[in-house]
Amino acid sequence: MRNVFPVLTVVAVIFGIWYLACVPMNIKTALTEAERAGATVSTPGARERRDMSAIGLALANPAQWRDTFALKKPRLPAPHQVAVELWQTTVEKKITSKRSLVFHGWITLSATLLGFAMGTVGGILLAVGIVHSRAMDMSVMPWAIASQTIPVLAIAPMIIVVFNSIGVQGLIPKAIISAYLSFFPVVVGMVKGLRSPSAMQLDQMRTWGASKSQSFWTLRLPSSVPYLFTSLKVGIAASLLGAIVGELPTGAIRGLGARLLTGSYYGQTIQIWSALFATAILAAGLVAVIAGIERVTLKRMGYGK
Amino acid sequence: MTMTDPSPVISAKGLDLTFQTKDSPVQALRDVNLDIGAGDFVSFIGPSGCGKTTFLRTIAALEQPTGGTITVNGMSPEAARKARAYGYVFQAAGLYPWRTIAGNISLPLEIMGFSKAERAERVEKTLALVDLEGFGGKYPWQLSGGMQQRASIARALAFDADILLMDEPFGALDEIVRDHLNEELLKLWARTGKTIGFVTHSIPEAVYLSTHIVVMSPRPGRITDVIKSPLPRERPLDIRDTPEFLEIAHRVREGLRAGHAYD
Amino acid sequence: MTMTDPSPVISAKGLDLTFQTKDSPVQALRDVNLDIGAGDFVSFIGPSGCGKTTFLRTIAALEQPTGGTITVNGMSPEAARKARAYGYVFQAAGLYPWRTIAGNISLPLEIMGFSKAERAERVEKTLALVDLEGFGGKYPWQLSGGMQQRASIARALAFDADILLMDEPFGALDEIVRDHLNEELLKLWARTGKTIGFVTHSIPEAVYLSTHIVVMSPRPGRITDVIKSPLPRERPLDIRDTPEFLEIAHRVREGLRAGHAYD
Amino acid sequence: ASDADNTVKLQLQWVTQAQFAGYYVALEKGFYEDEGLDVTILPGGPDIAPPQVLAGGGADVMLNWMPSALAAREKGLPVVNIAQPYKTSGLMLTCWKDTGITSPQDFKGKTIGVWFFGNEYPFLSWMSQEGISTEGGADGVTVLKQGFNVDPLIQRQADCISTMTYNEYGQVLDAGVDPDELVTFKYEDQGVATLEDGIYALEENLADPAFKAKMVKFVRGSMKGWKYAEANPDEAADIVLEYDETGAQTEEHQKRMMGEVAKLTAGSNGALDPADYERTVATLLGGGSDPVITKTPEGAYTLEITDEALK
Amino acid sequence: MNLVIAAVILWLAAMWVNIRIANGPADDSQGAKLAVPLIFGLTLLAMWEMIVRGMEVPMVILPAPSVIAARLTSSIPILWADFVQTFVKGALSGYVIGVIAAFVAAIAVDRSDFLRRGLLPVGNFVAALPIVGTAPILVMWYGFDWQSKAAVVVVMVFFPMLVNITAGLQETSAMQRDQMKTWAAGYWQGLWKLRLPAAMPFVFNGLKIASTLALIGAIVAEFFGSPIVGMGFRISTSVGQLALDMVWAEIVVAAIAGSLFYGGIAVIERIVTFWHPSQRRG
Ligand SMILES: Nc1ncnc2c1ncn2[C@@H]1O[C@H](COP(=O)(O)OP(=O)(O)OP(=O)(O)O)[C@@H](O)[C@H]1O
Ligand SMILES: Nc1ncnc2c1ncn2[C@@H]1O[C@H](COP(=O)(O)OP(=O)(O)OP(=O)(O)O)[C@@H](O)[C@H]1O
Ligand SMILES: Cc1ncc(C[n+]2csc(CCO)c2C)c(N)n1
Ligand SMILES: [Mg+2]
Ligand SMILES: [Mg+2]
Repeated sequence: MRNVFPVLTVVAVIFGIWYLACVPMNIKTALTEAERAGATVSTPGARERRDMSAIGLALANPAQWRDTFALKKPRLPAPHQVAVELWQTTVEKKITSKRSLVFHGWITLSATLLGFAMGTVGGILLAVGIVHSRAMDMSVMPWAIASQTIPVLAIAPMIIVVFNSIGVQGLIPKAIISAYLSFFPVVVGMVKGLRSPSAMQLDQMRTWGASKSQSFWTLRLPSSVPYLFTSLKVGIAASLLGAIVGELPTGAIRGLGARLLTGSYYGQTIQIWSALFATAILAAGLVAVIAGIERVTLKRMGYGK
Repeated sequence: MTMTDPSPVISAKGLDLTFQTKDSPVQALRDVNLDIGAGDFVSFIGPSGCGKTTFLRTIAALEQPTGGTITVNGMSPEAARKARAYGYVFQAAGLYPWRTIAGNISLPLEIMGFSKAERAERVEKTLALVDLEGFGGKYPWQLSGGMQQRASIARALAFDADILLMDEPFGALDEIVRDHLNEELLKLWARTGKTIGFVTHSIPEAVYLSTHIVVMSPRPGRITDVIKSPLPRERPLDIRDTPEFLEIAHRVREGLRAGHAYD
Repeated sequence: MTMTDPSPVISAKGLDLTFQTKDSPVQALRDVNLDIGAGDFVSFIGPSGCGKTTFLRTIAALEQPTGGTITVNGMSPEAARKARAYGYVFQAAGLYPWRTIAGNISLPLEIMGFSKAERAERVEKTLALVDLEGFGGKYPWQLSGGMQQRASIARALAFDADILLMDEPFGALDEIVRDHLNEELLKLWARTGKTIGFVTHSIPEAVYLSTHIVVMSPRPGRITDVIKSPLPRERPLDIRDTPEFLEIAHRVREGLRAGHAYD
Repeated sequence: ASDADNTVKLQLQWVTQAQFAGYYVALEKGFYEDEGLDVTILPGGPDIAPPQVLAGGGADVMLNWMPSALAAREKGLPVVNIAQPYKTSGLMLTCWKDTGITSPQDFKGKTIGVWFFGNEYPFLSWMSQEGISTEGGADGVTVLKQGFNVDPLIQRQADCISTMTYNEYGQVLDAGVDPDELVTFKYEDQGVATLEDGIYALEENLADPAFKAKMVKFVRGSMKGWKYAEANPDEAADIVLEYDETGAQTEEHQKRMMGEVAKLTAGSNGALDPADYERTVATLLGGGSDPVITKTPEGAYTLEITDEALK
Repeated sequence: MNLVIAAVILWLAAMWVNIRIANGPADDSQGAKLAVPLIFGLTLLAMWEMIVRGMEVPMVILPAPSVIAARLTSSIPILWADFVQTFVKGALSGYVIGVIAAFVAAIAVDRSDFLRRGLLPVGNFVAALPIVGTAPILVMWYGFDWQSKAAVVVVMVFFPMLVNITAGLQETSAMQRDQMKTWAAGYWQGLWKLRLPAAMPFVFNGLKIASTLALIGAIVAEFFGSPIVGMGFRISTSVGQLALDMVWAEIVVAAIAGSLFYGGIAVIERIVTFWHPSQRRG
């Protein structure tokens, strides 16, 4: 709560800079449009203006400043344009409408959640394997790192096609791409967490004659919970990105990814920006939910005291 | 040391232990011979790194000796552990923050497969033993350091092993609290008659608590002296100001000084 | 305490310090009056949380008193710090692992803008002072705990301040090493004639080292007793077995016990 | 496999828009149903290669540009053109007039946006025909891989960009540009036109008479849809809008697109004209240093389906 | 089918060998540490080859490793040009700019608690913007060449770095900072001599994360417009041409470059943070 005021201040400053930036960013388009509408501008001719300094043009044509905030397809939409679009596509549209961002957000969210669940379960299992088998630890880890250097966007279409060829379509392939991105942070965090009990704690288990599985359930697993949550927060954000990337090669039909893409296909910058913000808001929301669960769980488990 | 008891509870003969490290082998124990009788309170004292912890761990079957023999209750340490012959208390309390005090104490019991009813009964009993009645429902962080360490001792007592091994259990506590816990530990020992192996760095602590003080020399760890205490079993705190006490303390200090190369 | 010296090096009058915390204000020091003369070795002892550290920090201008006055060398603590009036040694050695021992000792000198040549010279000198010749090129983790603590003292000595403030500098070390460092510290004090403020939990340590022992009571921290030591300045280790020593130790223990509630 | 008998999955090569109106109209108007078919239309996108989907079994038929399909054939994926609803090419280069470009020779030293993803071949053969290098420099053109919109032209990052008559060109005009400010070069007019948006199926599937029969029905239904769309452009545009699940299309834009698309499909009854085919193959074989296809393809089209469908 | 069964048998055999090595006497040797992952990787490759051949997976869906290797060796000039364009010009320059910018921002944030509390939450929000959305915008702003790719990389790298550097600068204990005070050190002295060195483990953690992001960012940005050279350009174009062997050749280059980049930073980390307990042994 202490952060509200600083955050608002920073946001206000960003908005200020953003508005200021709109003028030079959009001035050339605005001038061209004004010219077409018959106005006279300081330097006539779009071609002549092409290599001129945008700031210089902006200073020379104060009359067109207002226009830079109201273009239909601006290079940089003004904050209020994005806000209005967000409002119209979330609140004012029925959520079942395909023009509603809530509708598209839900499509993406369902793939995200499924992928997140798959990635988390897979990551935890892999981590358990790595912690308990030295062979797995030595062989899997370097390749898990290498796997993260492969651009998903490049292999996403192949994943979709391969699944297509075995008859799996729709949610699952998207979720798999999303799982591919989220499993890694979970593996790394869980391996750390499962190894976090001190040598002393493990020895203590041995003095009680605990079996491997007893040590796992009563010591390793509870000790790993704080690490797990840290990973989950990274993982859920990665899942969301994965789901969006996964939407591109599925025919960009529905979802925030499709929105972004068709927006960019038709040069609808305002639509892109609002989909972008919707995504970030969704991500922030998901992270906040996990952080909330984290706080409650850790408190109940007695951490952080 | 030679005990009056004919069959010692713990008996080490010619014990050697060498750790294989990357650079070179580290000999932690060399030719250690020691018999501990039933009901003895044996303290181990010696400079840092001399092998006190290693010896205690060998008794508890947490390390494998590389030479010599060691028996606990006449069996191998491994077998003795399976027979739940000892409780082990580490320097830090090491309680699980996600379990209540009662939950912590019942943890080894769960692992050993005690029934629920029996667990509850034993937890109650040991809580009383360490003067923590009524704190079973609290979480570790709600207790002071001294109380936590008492809970940790209770955990090692809960399954009622005959032998209690304690590795610097009070090292992290301040002096006043430590004095108090020393008193409590003595009472507990008197009440239960357990055999106790106790590692410490503090000469007064060793002298105050023990029936026998084992002085060890730096690496490779050997036993340089075993001092049998002439103090009575019943010991008020201010026994520490008596000449007998100071005399033993002096002997221990001399024994320590003998083999000590300052850091 | 009243010193023979007419102008005390450190002088606190009616010192109050209250921390503002979220829940409620915590009064750490109340009405503390103390004069420390040049060349004194003053130990502070008292139960945990009584304000020893806070008082030392106030002298070093790391905390601001909320009432009363404190002067160091006749100036405000802030000004004294700027004038490099003191070296401060914390409980943990706190050496920077990425610097060699020599690099660590020269760090404050770099900060204070000493020339390279002078730094090298002083590092050599202080290394010798704490008996660490030849270890300048080693990294902290390559040294034992006791050697690290000595290096940390060297660091506080390097810029040759008149006052040395030490907050439980040997608290983490084992007793034998501690004894040894106590001896060394006394020698160093004798050689340099510095004024030393020293916080400890150990009664024998306080008695062995100090010219004056300040006993503090639990929160809100007040000074309950200032014991002037009758022991000579020259003190071999076994002075600790003399009746005078035990007598002072007893007085200190009584003073401490008075205000102490066990955990 | 009894219900597999009447299902057809069609892979488009771009997102839902009036470019594919015929298929959506056929679906909506029940023309496929009349043929006893259950058709699913899969929209495409910038990351989808329809031949790959076909190879993976994700679709039964696809739409594709002839060069891309022939290249796939050479890569060992035997796709066969079974119908060609688009008679005329809609591909052109759109340039700013004020750059002084009046003929292809003026491209030298200019920056040109080109679609890749298998659609670059016509451009490359054109340039090699003109003898202009595509490596940049004063005597060559600097080629950009154009993204999915007309920004590079509007922002003047490129002097010319690829446009379709029915789509991107309209977007340029929508951005407020007057047609007089532009110069366009239709590939059709330059003799490098390629056959766009043909219907393709896998050769091995066509060996199966049942599949072939299904294709006949599919082509018949599709052509009915196309002809209906040509006759009722506004209704067709509405139907397309109906099927666009992204909600990103505007009615105005789709209506104009439908109008333009109708001009391109007007000359076709669905049957591929072998003369058009030969011309395209010739263009592609002469593609300069790095031709799209290296040998004359065999069996890359069949008239059997359309012959049967149009009976 | 036989090949598929052979693949399974090979898998079991390789895992048996690995378990033997990993639990054998030489498990800590450099050789074992290299051999085990290598055997694992080679087995995966061999299985891939066998399964693709055994199940006759079409080339246009998944080429066999041998085909990819052949393409890789025969296309080195193209791959090299693409690598220079995407990695050296795009990813590396963006990485350097992003890291420097993050340092500057971290110090600003460090100097002002107000800024920290305001900027970090906003930063987390901005960091969640998906690259597939930001890339087209940045291509529109910065043009088709490597500059826009570098810009995408800057955006991707900046916030993870900022978060790590800020966390690292908080890493010193109150005692260490107090110590600086007792020596009357100023802000910059404290920063240079204490807090930056202490932050290095965190900084390198960030640098490692950012290294994998950088190359991916540069490649993905090329999907949204590029000159006709570059790894992303080649991948997207080759998919359209069904030249899947080329696609995989680029992916292999990306994975090798990414891993080497990561490994290189890990090596520098070992040198710079030699003092950190996690680096000391081994
Ligand atoms: N697992 C191990 N591997 C290698 N060397 C070890 C291991 N455990 C202990 N050592 C070494 O064996 C020697 C004895 O160690 P031990 O812990 O028993 O000493 P200690 O007397 O308990 O010391 P302290 O008083 O510091 O606790 C030391 O030199 C130590 O470094
Ligand atoms: N920054 C702070 N904010 C709030 N309370 C503090 C702060 N620093 C110390 N205190 C409180 O002031 C009191 C005195 O603390 P101080 O650290 O001086 O005790 P101490 O005598 O040094 O104890 P110890 O022997 O445990 O080191 C304690 O109750 C402590 O909780
Ligand atoms: C990645 C990619 N780039 C370009 C095309 C070419 N293309 C074929 S039809 C069409 C729609 C025109 O409005 C476009 C752009 C493609 N298919 N995929
Ligand atoms: Mg030990
Ligand atoms: Mg203190």
